[in-house]
Amino acid sequence: MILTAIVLCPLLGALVMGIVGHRKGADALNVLFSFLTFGLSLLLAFRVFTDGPVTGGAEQLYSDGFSAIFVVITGGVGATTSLFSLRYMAIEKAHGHLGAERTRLYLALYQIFILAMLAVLVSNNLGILWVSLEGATLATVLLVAWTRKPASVKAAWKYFILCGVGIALALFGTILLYFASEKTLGPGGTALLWTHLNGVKTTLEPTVIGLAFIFFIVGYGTKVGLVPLHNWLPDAHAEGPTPISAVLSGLLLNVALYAILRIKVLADGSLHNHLTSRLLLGFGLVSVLLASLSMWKRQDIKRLFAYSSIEHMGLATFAFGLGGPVGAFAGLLHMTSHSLIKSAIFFVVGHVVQTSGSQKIPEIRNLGERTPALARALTIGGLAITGLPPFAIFASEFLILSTAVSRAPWAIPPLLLALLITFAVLFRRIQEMTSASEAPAFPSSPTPTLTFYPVWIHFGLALVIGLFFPDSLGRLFHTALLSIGLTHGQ
Amino acid sequence: MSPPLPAHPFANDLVQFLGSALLMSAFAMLALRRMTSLVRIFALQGVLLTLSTLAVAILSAETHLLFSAIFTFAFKVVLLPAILFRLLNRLRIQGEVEVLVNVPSTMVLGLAIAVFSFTLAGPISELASTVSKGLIGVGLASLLLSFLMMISRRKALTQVIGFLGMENALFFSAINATYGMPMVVELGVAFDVLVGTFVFGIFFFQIRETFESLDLKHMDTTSME
Amino acid sequence: MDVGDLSLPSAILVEGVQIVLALLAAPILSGWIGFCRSVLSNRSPAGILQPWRDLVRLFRKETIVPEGTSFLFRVVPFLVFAALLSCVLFVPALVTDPPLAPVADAVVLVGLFSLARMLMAFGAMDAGTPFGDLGGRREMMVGFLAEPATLMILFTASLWSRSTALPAILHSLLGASAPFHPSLLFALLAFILVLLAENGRLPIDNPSTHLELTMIHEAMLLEYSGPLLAMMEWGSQIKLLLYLLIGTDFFFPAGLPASLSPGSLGAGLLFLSAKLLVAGAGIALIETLFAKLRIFRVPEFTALAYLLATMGFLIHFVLEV
Amino acid sequence: MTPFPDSLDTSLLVLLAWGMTGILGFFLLRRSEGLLGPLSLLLAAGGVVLAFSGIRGLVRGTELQRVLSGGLPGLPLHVRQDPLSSFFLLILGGAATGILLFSAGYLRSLPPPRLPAFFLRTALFLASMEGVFLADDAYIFMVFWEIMALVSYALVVTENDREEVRNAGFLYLLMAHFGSLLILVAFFVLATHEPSSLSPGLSSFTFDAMRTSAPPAGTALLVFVCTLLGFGAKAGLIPLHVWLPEAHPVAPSPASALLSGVMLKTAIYGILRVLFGLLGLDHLNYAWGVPVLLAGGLMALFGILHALVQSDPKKLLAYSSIENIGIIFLGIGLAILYLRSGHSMAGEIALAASLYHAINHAFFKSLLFMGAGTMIHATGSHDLNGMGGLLRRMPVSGGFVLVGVLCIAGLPPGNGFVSEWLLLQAALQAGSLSGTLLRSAVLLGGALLVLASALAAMGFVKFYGIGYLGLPRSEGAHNAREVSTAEKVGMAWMVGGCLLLALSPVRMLSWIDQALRPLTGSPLRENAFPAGWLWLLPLPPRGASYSPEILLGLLAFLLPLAFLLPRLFGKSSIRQSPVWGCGYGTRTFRMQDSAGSFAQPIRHFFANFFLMKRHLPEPEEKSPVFDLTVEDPHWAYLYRPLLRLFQAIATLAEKVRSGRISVYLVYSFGTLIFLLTVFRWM
Repeated sequence: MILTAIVLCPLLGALVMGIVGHRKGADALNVLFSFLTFGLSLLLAFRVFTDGPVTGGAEQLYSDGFSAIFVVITGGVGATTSLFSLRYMAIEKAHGHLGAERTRLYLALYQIFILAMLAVLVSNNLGILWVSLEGATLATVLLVAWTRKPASVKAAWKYFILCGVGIALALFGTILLYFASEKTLGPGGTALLWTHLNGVKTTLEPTVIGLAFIFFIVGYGTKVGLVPLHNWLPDAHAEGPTPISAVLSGLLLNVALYAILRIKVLADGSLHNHLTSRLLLGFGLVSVLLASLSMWKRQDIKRLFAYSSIEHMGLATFAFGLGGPVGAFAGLLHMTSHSLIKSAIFFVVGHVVQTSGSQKIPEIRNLGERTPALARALTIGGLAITGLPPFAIFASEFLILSTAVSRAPWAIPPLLLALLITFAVLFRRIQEMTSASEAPAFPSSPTPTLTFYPVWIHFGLALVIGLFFPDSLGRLFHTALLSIGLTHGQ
Repeated sequence: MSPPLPAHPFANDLVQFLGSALLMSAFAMLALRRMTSLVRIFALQGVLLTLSTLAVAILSAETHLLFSAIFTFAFKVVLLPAILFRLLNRLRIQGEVEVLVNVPSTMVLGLAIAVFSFTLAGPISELASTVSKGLIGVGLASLLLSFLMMISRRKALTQVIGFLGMENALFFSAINATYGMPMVVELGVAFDVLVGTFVFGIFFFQIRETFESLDLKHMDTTSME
Repeated sequence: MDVGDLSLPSAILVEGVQIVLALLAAPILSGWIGFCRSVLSNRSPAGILQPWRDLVRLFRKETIVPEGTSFLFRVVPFLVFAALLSCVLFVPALVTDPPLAPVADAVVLVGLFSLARMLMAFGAMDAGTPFGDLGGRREMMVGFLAEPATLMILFTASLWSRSTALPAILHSLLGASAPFHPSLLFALLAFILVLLAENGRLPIDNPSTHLELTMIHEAMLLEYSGPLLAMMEWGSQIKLLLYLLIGTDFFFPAGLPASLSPGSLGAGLLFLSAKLLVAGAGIALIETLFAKLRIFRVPEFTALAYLLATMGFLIHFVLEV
Repeated sequence: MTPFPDSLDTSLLVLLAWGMTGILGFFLLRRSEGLLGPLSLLLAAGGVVLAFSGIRGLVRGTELQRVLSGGLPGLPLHVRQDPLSSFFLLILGGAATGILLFSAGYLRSLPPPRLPAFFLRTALFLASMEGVFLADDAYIFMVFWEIMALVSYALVVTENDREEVRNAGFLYLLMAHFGSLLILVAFFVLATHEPSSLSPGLSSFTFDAMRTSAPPAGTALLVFVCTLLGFGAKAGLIPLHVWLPEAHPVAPSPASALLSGVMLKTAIYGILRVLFGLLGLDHLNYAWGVPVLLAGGLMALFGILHALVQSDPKKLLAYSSIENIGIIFLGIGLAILYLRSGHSMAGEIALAASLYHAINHAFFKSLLFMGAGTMIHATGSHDLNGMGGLLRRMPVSGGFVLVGVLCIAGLPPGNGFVSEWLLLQAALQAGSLSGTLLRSAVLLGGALLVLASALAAMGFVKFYGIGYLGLPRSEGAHNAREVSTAEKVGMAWMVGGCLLLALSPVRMLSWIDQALRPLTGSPLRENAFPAGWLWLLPLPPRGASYSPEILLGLLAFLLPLAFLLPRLFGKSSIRQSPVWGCGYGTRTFRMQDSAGSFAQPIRHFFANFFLMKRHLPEPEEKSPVFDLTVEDPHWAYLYRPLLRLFQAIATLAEKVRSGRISVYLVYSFGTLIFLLTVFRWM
């Protein structure tokens, strides 16, 4: 049924890519598969929101409103990214950077990556969730190292080791959880199923759960990119191929945070104290602050936006730490809008880098004259990501701050400061890159129009969310949060 | 709930012994410097795991543990060490691993960590309904020790071994805390570890061909700005 | 609040008389000051009517306009003259409340003065000569402190009536129980300083020389000639008269007739001329006693006036309320 | 139902029309620039309509509300046009019309490729400002507020190929962002109780909800401070003003006119709206008036002093905007002080005066910026020292500018004088206050106001005297030409506005009273104008009175008299002749005062307001040159140190990224151990 299908589709895609990935037109096939997955995810979401949560695969697969939203995001951004990488790869080929074999590897891994993330989202079994997240890591490690440049190999290695260790810690957390749950649910299959755990969460042993949650947040937090566990993130974003940076920022971080939130619900049920909320608040705030400070000295455009991803993940974490209906809503909204906008930005950045032949900001100049479309898109993206209206991130930040004022007033000054610094740095850099200046003149290459559809689609959605937030979508989010009980905060 | 166990002091002692042996091996990893011996220790850990799995399986009459015991043996005693040795030969890595922190202080640190994890796991072990009290502490301790080893060594391969050591510790605590995870999970975990190892392998050759050495100090110089 | 409590014809009569008298008396007053000065400095005086003679002569001369000037240069003298002359209508001179007084209060008066000053500066700068600019600059420099000082003085005087309408101030001062207010003393000192500064008198400026380095007012008029110059001169004489009128109103209000009976009017006129003569003599005395200040000291001089006025202001609240 | 839409609908229609026209024009102008004229006319028509809708709202004193779809779930778009909004809509519409007419002619000089974008930005800018005036909930207010900031930034950096333009724009946007963050906080604090659930939810962010909120004193103070600083950043409140003299001059002149003339008023609107409208008068403390009052006074003084030493006409005007905003702040401070200590009349007058000054400033400052634009076009120089003698060459526009100069200098019978007069009348009521300290504060404020306006007179003598009078100081100035008809019309519109404001103060005040009554509740109208439309008598019965109409009439009667007087003494001929050069050869323009030397007395007297770097020529220098740079001290003493501080912190943050995997592992390890310890033992 639908859940199995949604997992099988990318799996099939991966197999096909593995077989014919080196042929001509395989990338088109890749796009096809990705959009198929997207369609399925929409179908799933429709099912979930019309007649409640869906379970399948002998209870191993499960999807409620909360996961459905992420499934849709993953499917959608995955699809648009495949569209983008179509063009991106073509240019790379034109520059003679890669051969057919590498393309096959890329396409197959891409599908596997999508598969792993979807598996994380729809798996009911926390063990399987762990396995899939690890799988996603492995897939992306190879994708980051994909260009074989020394820098990218280093980045991938760093990514691999840090996230591997983190994931291992998360596994220990899972063991502890199992250890606590099998007393009530008995040994065997059901004791790791989220649905069952959620039923008995109040009876779980608090000390064990608390311990487990710490291991979880340190483990999965590494993948979310929470400071100080974030150090793999900038390199991995900067050195991998740009489509991968887009999905890393746009999807993987979300998925990891999703996992933490699932656990948080259980932990809150058993702990009856503010431990989880406080951890999230702390990690979130530290991440926002350090990320904004680190952006100041960045000279590499992709690293710059990688740090902005850290900042926004921190904000979302902070929002869920605040809790309460508005806080959680804001967090969810923030994750959604971030993955929309940030992935679009990376699309643009990819072409900026390709047309400028460098990732170094000082070497990227005159975009306004060379490629006006890119310059416009980059500027809009910068404004959107720094939380200026009428884009979605403004809405979410509006809500986050408003909740913080009543719930964590002490956090307001540092937050505002961080937001201001981020705005200043990002906007300044973009201004330098776009506006005309006496810089080494590059050949003004024609900007690929096809790739702009994804960009404008994303920005358009962000705009709609920011200006005319559809009430239906609002209710969707609300039911999603209710469905896993994130709405009642501390 | 697990079935009530017949009082079986010998069995308990056995499990306890195996646990402490595992802890010893973790310490040994911290102390040792030769690559090959590290791999051997790793294989030894595999053996210990297999034994303890068997013991627990017999004690708790959990049949699936038998499978996982066999599996563990095949995987952690035969397959992985084989791969590692092969890598060692192929990449011609031998001799000393220079450490970032000198061994004695590492040992002291490790001791502190062991104590820490015991105290931490104390209240939890009380809840354990399984044969072996306090083995969670052992598991946690060896987990953190392997972590410490990853930190304190410089060669890429040592980090890998540390990583696998962590896996072992996790597996161990899973077995002893809860008679093992559900089968699917264990299979999945094992699969991941396997893939991970292959990825390591791929990496070594990439690193090799890009840096002519597996020394991490090349990897450290990040090409930021 | 139409034209006071007088009937329209008599109102027009009063204002008409006031204007005509002002037009006639202004040159005579400065003539009187010159007379006193020369007497005090043992020179043979030129006679009180001398300014009138000058004016008439100037009016007969032909007008010479510097090349390259705009129409503004020619219009300015008349604008200035009109602005200053209009003030005459608002200042109580013959009666305590002249019919048109409600049109403009003390603030408006000061505003009109500075309007005149600004226009004068424009005229001077339009000539495009170094002296014109120099004069305009210095005039504005004197102005930017003298004007606030003037306002402060008016405020101090207006503190009893809580109103800057001149008649109101006058009544409140006339009706004031205490004959003597310390705040008013400060105000008086300040007023004297301002009066000297605003009307280009020693020790700020010397109306009777064209010494390049020190002149202010004369520098602005340097390029004017004939009738234009005459209008300027006449205007500034009227300004001096106005200042003295305001001074007498505030500090020596006694003897201003409230009614319009010919007798009281005549008495008022006598009183007024007596006061003006004394004041003029006083100015002459000061001018003979003091030496010209260096131009850079001028702001300090005006600042002193400003401070005195503000002091009077505060003192009123400390001591008198 | 009225036959045609009520004022709110009209305004919304205008908003829509402006946006549409902008987008339309963006595409049409790409085809042909010839369409600029009609398109600008279209926008200007919108301005007229808007002004009328504002007047309607003021005359009827109506409060209209709508809830449009959109916004956040549970927080649809609320819009509202109450008299206060109407008043500011009147400002916007009135000023915008003239500026648009002007730009129809002026923009022809813009390089054609830039024209469409500029037109679009202008239209959006107008629309967003109108949105700010109409917004009735925090979210949509902030949305319009930020859009306004963005679009105005885009206007500022129109010529973005120049470094200083980019920097100015960036500085501006940064300051704006800082301000809006503070405003956000103010709103959040006002929306005290957190919405319980989403579906009705968030409703506490509507202004209606905020009006009812009753925060405790401490919270009220927080709101007060955030509001003042937040909107102050936009209004150029010292020390947040540094962007203003950088950003306003570099924009094309119509944009500068909009920025200075209209956009600054949005900040004033915001302050009034939040402090008096949302927070409510009852939650203000009279003592808070004092800092506002003094800040306003100092702003006025500081602004005009720095205006005096500028030699770029547009910079001069920008600094003078700081002065005028300072005057407005002064009025607001006085109002808070009086209203909260029970002198409603005086307070009302002070507030009315500052609103009056707001609309006055909108008109004459826009006029002057247009003038500066024409000067720069005619001479091709951005420096007063490259101008001069323009009145002779462009008499019409020069005449218009002269009117503006007399008005902004606060001289009777101009419109600037009316507002300052009212403000002084309010300040004079200090006697009715209790406590010497308060009185002295108020009087000090009054004194500063007078000083500032006297200095303003000097500043604009410099502006006009050096720019328009005397001999041309450059080739460009020598060949200057009169401006196009469209530009004349635009400037004439502004002059007309100034005259109307100057000559019908009573009518204007009654409207302002309409606008203020909902905020202060104290009726000015009943007893303010007992003497009818001719007499401005704010404080009856024996209070001071002023009648600009009669005054102008008298002047108009005396001027011909003055012309006739010389005829009494016989007629005289007029002859042109060269000036006597004191025996030297011909006089050159270099003999005139330069812009710098004219301000020398000021620099000398107020030396400690400036940061001056003098370079005096050495005796043996080959080509001796004296040069002097005057800088705003806030840079050296506030902003640069702040920047250095942040850079230091950032460098500190860099230390985290050692780039060594082992170190990163230590981070993770440490975090884990730390958390476990905390969990176990706390």
